Amino acid sequence: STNSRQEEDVVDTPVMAAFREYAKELDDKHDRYERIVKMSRDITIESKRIIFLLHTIETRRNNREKVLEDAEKRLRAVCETNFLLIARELEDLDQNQYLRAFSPGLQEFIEAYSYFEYLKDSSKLSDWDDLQQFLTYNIDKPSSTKENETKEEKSLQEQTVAKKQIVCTIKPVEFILGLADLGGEIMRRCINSLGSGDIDSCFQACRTLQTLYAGYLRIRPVGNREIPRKITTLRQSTLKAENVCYNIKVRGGEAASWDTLDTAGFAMDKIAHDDEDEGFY
Amino acid sequence: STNSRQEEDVVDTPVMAAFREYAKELDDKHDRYERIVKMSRDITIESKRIIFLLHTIETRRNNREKVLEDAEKRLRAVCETNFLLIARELEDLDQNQYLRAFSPGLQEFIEAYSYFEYLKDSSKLSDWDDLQQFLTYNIDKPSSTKENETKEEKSLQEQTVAKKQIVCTIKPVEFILGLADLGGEIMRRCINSLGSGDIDSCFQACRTLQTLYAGYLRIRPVGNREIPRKITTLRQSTLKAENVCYNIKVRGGEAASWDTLDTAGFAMDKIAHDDEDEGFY
Amino acid sequence: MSTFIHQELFLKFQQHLDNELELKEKIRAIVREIEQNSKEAAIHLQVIHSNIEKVPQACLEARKCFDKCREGYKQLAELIPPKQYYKYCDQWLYNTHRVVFLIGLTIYLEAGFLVSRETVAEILGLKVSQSEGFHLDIEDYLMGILQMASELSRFATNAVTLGDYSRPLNISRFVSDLNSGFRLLNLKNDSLRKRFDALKYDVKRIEEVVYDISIRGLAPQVQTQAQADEAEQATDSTAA
Amino acid sequence: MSTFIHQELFLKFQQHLDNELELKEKIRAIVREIEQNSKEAAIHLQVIHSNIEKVPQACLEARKCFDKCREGYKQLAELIPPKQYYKYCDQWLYNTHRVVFLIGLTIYLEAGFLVSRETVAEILGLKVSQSEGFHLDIEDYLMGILQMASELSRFATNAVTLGDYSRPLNISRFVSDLNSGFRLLNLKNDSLRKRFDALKYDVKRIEEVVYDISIRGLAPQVQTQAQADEAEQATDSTAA
Amino acid sequence: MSTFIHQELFLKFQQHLDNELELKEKIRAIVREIEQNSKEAAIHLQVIHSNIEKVPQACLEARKCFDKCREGYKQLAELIPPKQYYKYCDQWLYNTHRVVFLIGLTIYLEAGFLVSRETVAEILGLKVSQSEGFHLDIEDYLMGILQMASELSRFATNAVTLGDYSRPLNISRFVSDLNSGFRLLNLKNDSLRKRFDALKYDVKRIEEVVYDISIRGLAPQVQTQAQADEAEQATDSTAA
Amino acid sequence: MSTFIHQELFLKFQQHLDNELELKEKIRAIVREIEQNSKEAAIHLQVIHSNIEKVPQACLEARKCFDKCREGYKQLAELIPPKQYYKYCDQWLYNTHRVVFLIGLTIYLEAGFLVSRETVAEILGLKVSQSEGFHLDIEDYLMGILQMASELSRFATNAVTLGDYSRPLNISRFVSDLNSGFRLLNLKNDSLRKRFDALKYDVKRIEEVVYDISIRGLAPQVQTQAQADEAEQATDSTAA
Amino acid sequence: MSTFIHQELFLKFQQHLDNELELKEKIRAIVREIEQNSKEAAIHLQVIHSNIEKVPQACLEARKCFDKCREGYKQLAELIPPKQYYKYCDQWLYNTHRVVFLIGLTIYLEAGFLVSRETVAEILGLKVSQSEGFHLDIEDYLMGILQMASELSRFATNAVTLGDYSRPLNISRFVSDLNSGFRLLNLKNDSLRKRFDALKYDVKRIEEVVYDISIRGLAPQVQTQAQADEAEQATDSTAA
Amino acid sequence: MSTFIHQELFLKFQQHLDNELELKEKIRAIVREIEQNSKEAAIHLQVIHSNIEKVPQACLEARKCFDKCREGYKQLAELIPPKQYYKYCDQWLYNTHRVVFLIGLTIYLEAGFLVSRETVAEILGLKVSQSEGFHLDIEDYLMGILQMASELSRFATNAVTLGDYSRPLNISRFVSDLNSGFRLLNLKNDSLRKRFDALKYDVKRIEEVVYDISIRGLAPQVQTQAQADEAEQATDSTAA
Ligand SMILES: [Mn+2]
Ligand SMILES: [Mn+2]
Repeated sequence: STNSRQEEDVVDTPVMAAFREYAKELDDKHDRYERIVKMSRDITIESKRIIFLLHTIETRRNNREKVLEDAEKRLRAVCETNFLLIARELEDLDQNQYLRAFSPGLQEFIEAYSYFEYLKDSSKLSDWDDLQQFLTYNIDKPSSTKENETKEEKSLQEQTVAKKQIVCTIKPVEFILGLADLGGEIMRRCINSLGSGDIDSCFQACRTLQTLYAGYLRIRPVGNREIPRKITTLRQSTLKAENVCYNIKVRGGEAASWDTLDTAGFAMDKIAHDDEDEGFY
Repeated sequence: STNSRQEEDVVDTPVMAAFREYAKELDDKHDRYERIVKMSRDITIESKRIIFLLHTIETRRNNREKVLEDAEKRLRAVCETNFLLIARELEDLDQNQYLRAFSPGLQEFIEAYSYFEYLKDSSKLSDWDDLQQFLTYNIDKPSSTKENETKEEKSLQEQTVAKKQIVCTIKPVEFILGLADLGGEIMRRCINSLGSGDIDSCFQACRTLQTLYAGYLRIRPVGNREIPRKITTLRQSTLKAENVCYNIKVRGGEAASWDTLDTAGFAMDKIAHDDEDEGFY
Repeated sequence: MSTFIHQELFLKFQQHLDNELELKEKIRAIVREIEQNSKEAAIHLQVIHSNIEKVPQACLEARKCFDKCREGYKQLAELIPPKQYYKYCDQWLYNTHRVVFLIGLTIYLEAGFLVSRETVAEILGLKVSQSEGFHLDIEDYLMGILQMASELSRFATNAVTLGDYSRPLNISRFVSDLNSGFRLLNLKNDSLRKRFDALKYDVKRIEEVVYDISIRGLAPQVQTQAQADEAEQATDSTAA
Repeated sequence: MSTFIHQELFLKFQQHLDNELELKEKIRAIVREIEQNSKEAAIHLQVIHSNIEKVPQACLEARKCFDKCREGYKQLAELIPPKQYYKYCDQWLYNTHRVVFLIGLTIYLEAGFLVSRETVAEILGLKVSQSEGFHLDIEDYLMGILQMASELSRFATNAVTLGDYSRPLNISRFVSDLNSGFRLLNLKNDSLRKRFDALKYDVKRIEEVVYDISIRGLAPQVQTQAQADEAEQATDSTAA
Repeated sequence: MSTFIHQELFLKFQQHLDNELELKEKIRAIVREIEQNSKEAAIHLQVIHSNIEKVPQACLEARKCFDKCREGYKQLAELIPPKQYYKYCDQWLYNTHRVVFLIGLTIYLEAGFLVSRETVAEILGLKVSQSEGFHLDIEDYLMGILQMASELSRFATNAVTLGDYSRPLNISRFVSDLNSGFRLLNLKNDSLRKRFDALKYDVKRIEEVVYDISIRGLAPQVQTQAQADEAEQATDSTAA
Repeated sequence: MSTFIHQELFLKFQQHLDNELELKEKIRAIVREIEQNSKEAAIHLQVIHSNIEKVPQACLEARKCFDKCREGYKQLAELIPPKQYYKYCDQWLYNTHRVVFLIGLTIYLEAGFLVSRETVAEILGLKVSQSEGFHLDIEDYLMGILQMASELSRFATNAVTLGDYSRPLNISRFVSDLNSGFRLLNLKNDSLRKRFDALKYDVKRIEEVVYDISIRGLAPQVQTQAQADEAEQATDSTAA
Repeated sequence: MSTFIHQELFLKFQQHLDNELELKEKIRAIVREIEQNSKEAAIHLQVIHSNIEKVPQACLEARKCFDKCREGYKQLAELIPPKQYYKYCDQWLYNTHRVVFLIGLTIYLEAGFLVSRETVAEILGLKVSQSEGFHLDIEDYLMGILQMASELSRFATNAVTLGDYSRPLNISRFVSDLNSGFRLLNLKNDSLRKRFDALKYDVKRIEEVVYDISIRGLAPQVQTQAQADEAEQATDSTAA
Repeated sequence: MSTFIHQELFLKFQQHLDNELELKEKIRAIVREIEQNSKEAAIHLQVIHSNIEKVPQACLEARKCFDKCREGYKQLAELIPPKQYYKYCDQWLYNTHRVVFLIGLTIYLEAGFLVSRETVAEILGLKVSQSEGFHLDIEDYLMGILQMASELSRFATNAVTLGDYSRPLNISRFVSDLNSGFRLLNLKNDSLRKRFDALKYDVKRIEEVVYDISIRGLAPQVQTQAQADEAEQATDSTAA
């Protein structure tokens, strides 16, 4: 979508000539922005699908290892293909310039990755610096996508042609925003675990949410309007998980009392064997 | 749209029986409301048309008497047919109950009537008490629209059967709101008169608007949110009319100066004869 | 200055507004008084959530408050010019809804049935039909009844806490009846409709309480619907 | 007016505006009629929460109402010019969702399975594909089905109260299936998405009921998933 | 997933959602192309404000752009399923208004009269009646015409600057006709109404220009309305 | 600039604006400090939801934070000119509400009763009456107390999860008392009113917890209201 | 109510609320009075737009109204506790801005210069510094002055209509001075800033009036800026 | 507490935020300084609306202010870490637009042509390309140029008042050229687009001024476009 077509018929003033240049520059920026938005959209979709896949883990289905393996492969693929494309677009540019274009995809990826770590029983959640290495690439030669660079730039690059590092930067704020969404997934995990009778997972999810929430309480988000909104959502997720555990407790307590009355031993038995069989629903 | 159809098949509790009655009462109210809304809509449309008709008055077309006569007839017809219908619906009821249903029509009528008076060069604008007499009707017998009245009501009415007065009340607030819209029409009149070269009408309109605006400035509209909004609009109409007069003055002044230079006597001549011929545009 | 528009018109209108304002302030004073009394009734009736034994006494106290409310409404009736009810009613309707709710609750606690519009009107000294004078509109009666349903859902929960398992069953039938009644109405998209939408949640909550009682075999007795209907009159005396 | 522009253009346009207004009012009248009939069906079907014996009769009555709705849709189909469905559909879709819900409920009560879009369309005299004429969009079908899930969660609770312990198990599998289906979708952030988010709570409530039944050994029989699937057809006759 | 619900339903629905997204993106791409072409026409036609001699050439160039727009509309017509015009039309109508304006301006410059809806439709390859296919609604035609009036008011001013005193008189009659036509309509409070309200100011500005010309005796000749009407066809050749 | 207006006026005004900006920035810095300390107290107190044994230690830590808050308020008191409290108070009141809530929670955890305004004021080094200096308005005290009620409703839930069935009963009586108190008030339609409306949900939620405990026979002992009142003083030591 | 919370707290708070309500109503009554008087002044001063001869008389009448306003402010000063000015000032500031505007206009009409804050304060019986008592903040003074600029732009237009071509020149210099003054300031994004943004339009409008007069040779005399400055003192007496 | 989530993460993040805040405050101080200088330039250049003779002197003064602005930008460039320009630029861009406008105006007044982006960048010590360092973006350059157009429209009006009839003609060609340039751009729906939409009104106003001059025969000479182009360079010296 350039304006090349008019060039022939209109007699140019110097102003017109300058503006034709400006038009090109603006179109370039805009096109790059749109390309990055599309790349980001692909990452969002794939990350959401990975999260969906991770939700299929169920103790009674014994599919944990298999699913985690699949998920890890797909997460690596996102880094090595999708983010690489963005890194190439951003080569030599200020990453902040197109931040809004790829921020949604990046946040969703952070959410997916940290949820993966959560389910993997990692001893420690990775932070932005840890994740950054996945999005740092060594490339052999200057990327071929940049064609309209000036001669000086070219010669500069020729000196470093052998090896070059390009990145797709993970800013701390992006990480914190993406991580906040992890709360929603853990809450969902808590509810789903209740459904499949995996009580331990429920309590684990609830504890993790409480810790996560306490962490976010520490933040004094000066000038950022999204963080407070996310904290509100996180609080609600925490309350929902607490409610699930509460329900297990009151109902579990009830079952115990029925148990002592020896009328529902059978039912308790079922709970104990939930891990092995298909459960009662 | 009553619920009579179900009555057969569902066994009624006393609560259900009572609610069937309530349903009827609510439907009656709602239906009456809808009928009045439709009546009001007719009045609005006819009033707008009368205003449109009144705007066709142009000095150079010499149609003033004819148009005023037509407009008066149609205004009377609105009173004697449309408002009578509403008055019948409201017979014996608190007029405030359905005020919102007929308020738009009433206000538009007030606007049309006062604009008619303005163009008729009335010495004095009628107020709500003056207009009220047009919407007061003597009817011979109880209106036939009310069928579900109780016996006591009937016997009461029989005593007064010979003559009865019914009304469609004009509340002062409604009048003031309708009158405020007159400002817009006079402003339009001012602009149109400029177009047709009727300078006197422009100045008359501007003076009237200034007086009207000064009048509204007197009002301390406690708890009414519409009046301040209308005053803002009225102020804008006044400023527009003032601008028209201003333009006449600066251009007129200019013409005069060209005139003394004897280069545009012809043009001035045209202005003087505007009343007779078709003008220059 | 134009001679067509006379400034007296606006002076006359301002006079009219001032008169209205004065009347409104008088109304406000009376309404505040009624409000105070209805609030007191509400406080007395709060006892249903903590101490069932004190309910009969609370009903008596509440009725005294309703008497005082009636006096207030009488003053309003005298103050409002004929056929101007709907011009000013916004000032007191919010409170009327609450009083209707409280009267409905009292009657339910005392006698176990739904108070009729006629009875509410009588207790408050209001007419039923607009043509007879200062009256109680059907919409306002219904708004109050819906508020009551919400309170009853809370009552059902707390009755269980206080060990009364028959009350929720009774409330469930009562509110379910009410719900069926409301479904007969064609409601416009107004505040009554919104309030009615909320009723669904009350019904659901009460049904869950009854469910909890049933599944644990805590219900006073297993009975058919027919037996339930018979038993209904008896229940209240047991519960109160 | 001079020769530049023919006044005719504007007369024609006014005609067009008037026609459109008239059309909208006609649509509104028909939609109100359909609404009334769907409401009646809803009232009949309320019986599921209080008296299971009357369910078959209620289904019959509801079907009569659907017949009347079909007449309404037929009138709409005749009224709306073929290519203008999407210009006016906002006026009736809200109600269509409710009718789909009620038909879905009726079929589930009668036969125990999820009504297909084809069947709903047939009952309402609509086409499935828009190329054939006045049709039922898949989004609107799903909106209705989601509404039904919400009613079924309430039904599960009340079935227990009424002593029917097999119904909740059946409902649970039904709603859980629906949930699994929706989880496969990439929904935009629209009304369907919002409605689906609400489904999760319905699922949870039903699961709690099943848990309560299981823990007390009230479930009709311990069965494997395979058995459950077999048992499914039988369930409804037992339950009704 | 069990036998209750066939997963197929959801796969089919996902397919439906994906298709719709794809369709929207295709539409967007075409609309962007049309937009680009209409913009180009607009740039060519700007010459009316600075150099009247180049107007005929500009009209020729603009017409080339309209041809390209027609190709775009043709693609849209092929893309949009026949009955779904109103489901997607918001995506292109904004631009259609501009194209109508530019065509109207071109025709006025070339021939001095108001382009008819039929002619616009023909130039863009659209149908006039929606029953025949992808069409141009009368509202959208009028929106474009109103935009043109605004440009003409600017043209009247600049024509004077460029020494053409007959053009404003011609424009004045043209726009005044348009105004009279619109005054006949009962418009709803929509975007067309807003645009029409703006027309009044265009009318006023043009009248002022005519006044200025008249007062100085710069008008080409004093003529009666009858003469004016006759003179009309001639004007354009003089002006160009 | 001419003789009409003296530039001096604007220089003086700029001076005024600069002073005010500086004051506001100083206030902001102090408020940020108080905020940080109150946040830390909040984090310490989060432990009530996961580990009841650590509560006494958390209260000690929280009190240290309150000491630091007091220092901040002291600085504010020195900074704000005496008559300008209400000009700037919006900058810190939001945070004051939180500190009041946290102090209220700490006192409740330590001693089981509602902290008084006097005590809060003392802990924060504020005056009770504004005539004495930098003070704590009663509205702001109550806003904090209402926030506490919300946290207590969460606490009641989690206490059950942690196996403490007596705590919810105690909280229930506490919050129910608060509710009764607020019901006495005629609140305007302001933020306090909104917060009070939220209290109703907290009360309901806590009552449901108590209900759940009761219906399952988990409550420590069945006791009459009279017994409950007696038992009250004892409860807290058990729970903490 | 139990031992947790002392009812006394709420009684005390209700007392506080009642006192505040009473105070606010008293303020409202006084403000209404001031408002009435300022309105009357405004109506008198409207004459500038239609009859320049009556201006001196209108100024006299306006001054009588300001005297009555002063009485109102005196009552306010007695009513408001010293430290609570900023708690209640929103109730009267809106009106204060109008009074300042009217005083500014009167002084400009009488004497041709910008009224100082000190003079306004004196006319209204207010202090200049808040430490001395009930005062007039500089922001509020400037808000009034900016309102005046808006009225002056209207006055410039109407003066031309009334045949006074020198007045607009004077107003132009006056408002342009004001504009230069405000340009020196770093305003925050508040109401004063918004009002100042509006001033730009007033300036532009007045400049256009002066332009219209100049291009038509209607300006009293062509003068250089230097001459203009000299002439300035003389102008006002001629104009008034 | 979960061991998966370590609180250090949040402490580290808070540390990061605090560092950023500190940097932002440093930036704010510098930006305020630049703002002050650009404001001063604006005040100097205001003279174009009242005294054309003083324009050359004003340009000299303005250039001194730009020098000071350059120092500010140099400090910014040193402060901002490499490749973090876009993280903080919101803090100064608003002001950059104004400086660009003022530089553009100065160059126009001095030399009569449109300042290039390169020249603006040079005057402010900025780079043109992002890869070279702290730079001036094309969007920001254009925003400033559009602001200038607005000021020029006011200048055209006031030039007439001051008796300079050739300046508006020059401005008209200048702004019309600019307008044609902007029409070549594909603007997104952002602030630049909004500002460009406003340009239309500036163009229209300037055209009307030229019209007023033309119709009154006040234009310095009737000239063809070709002559006009030649005459352009000469004009400025005449006007200044
Ligand atoms: Mn998520
Ligand atoms: Mn009107």
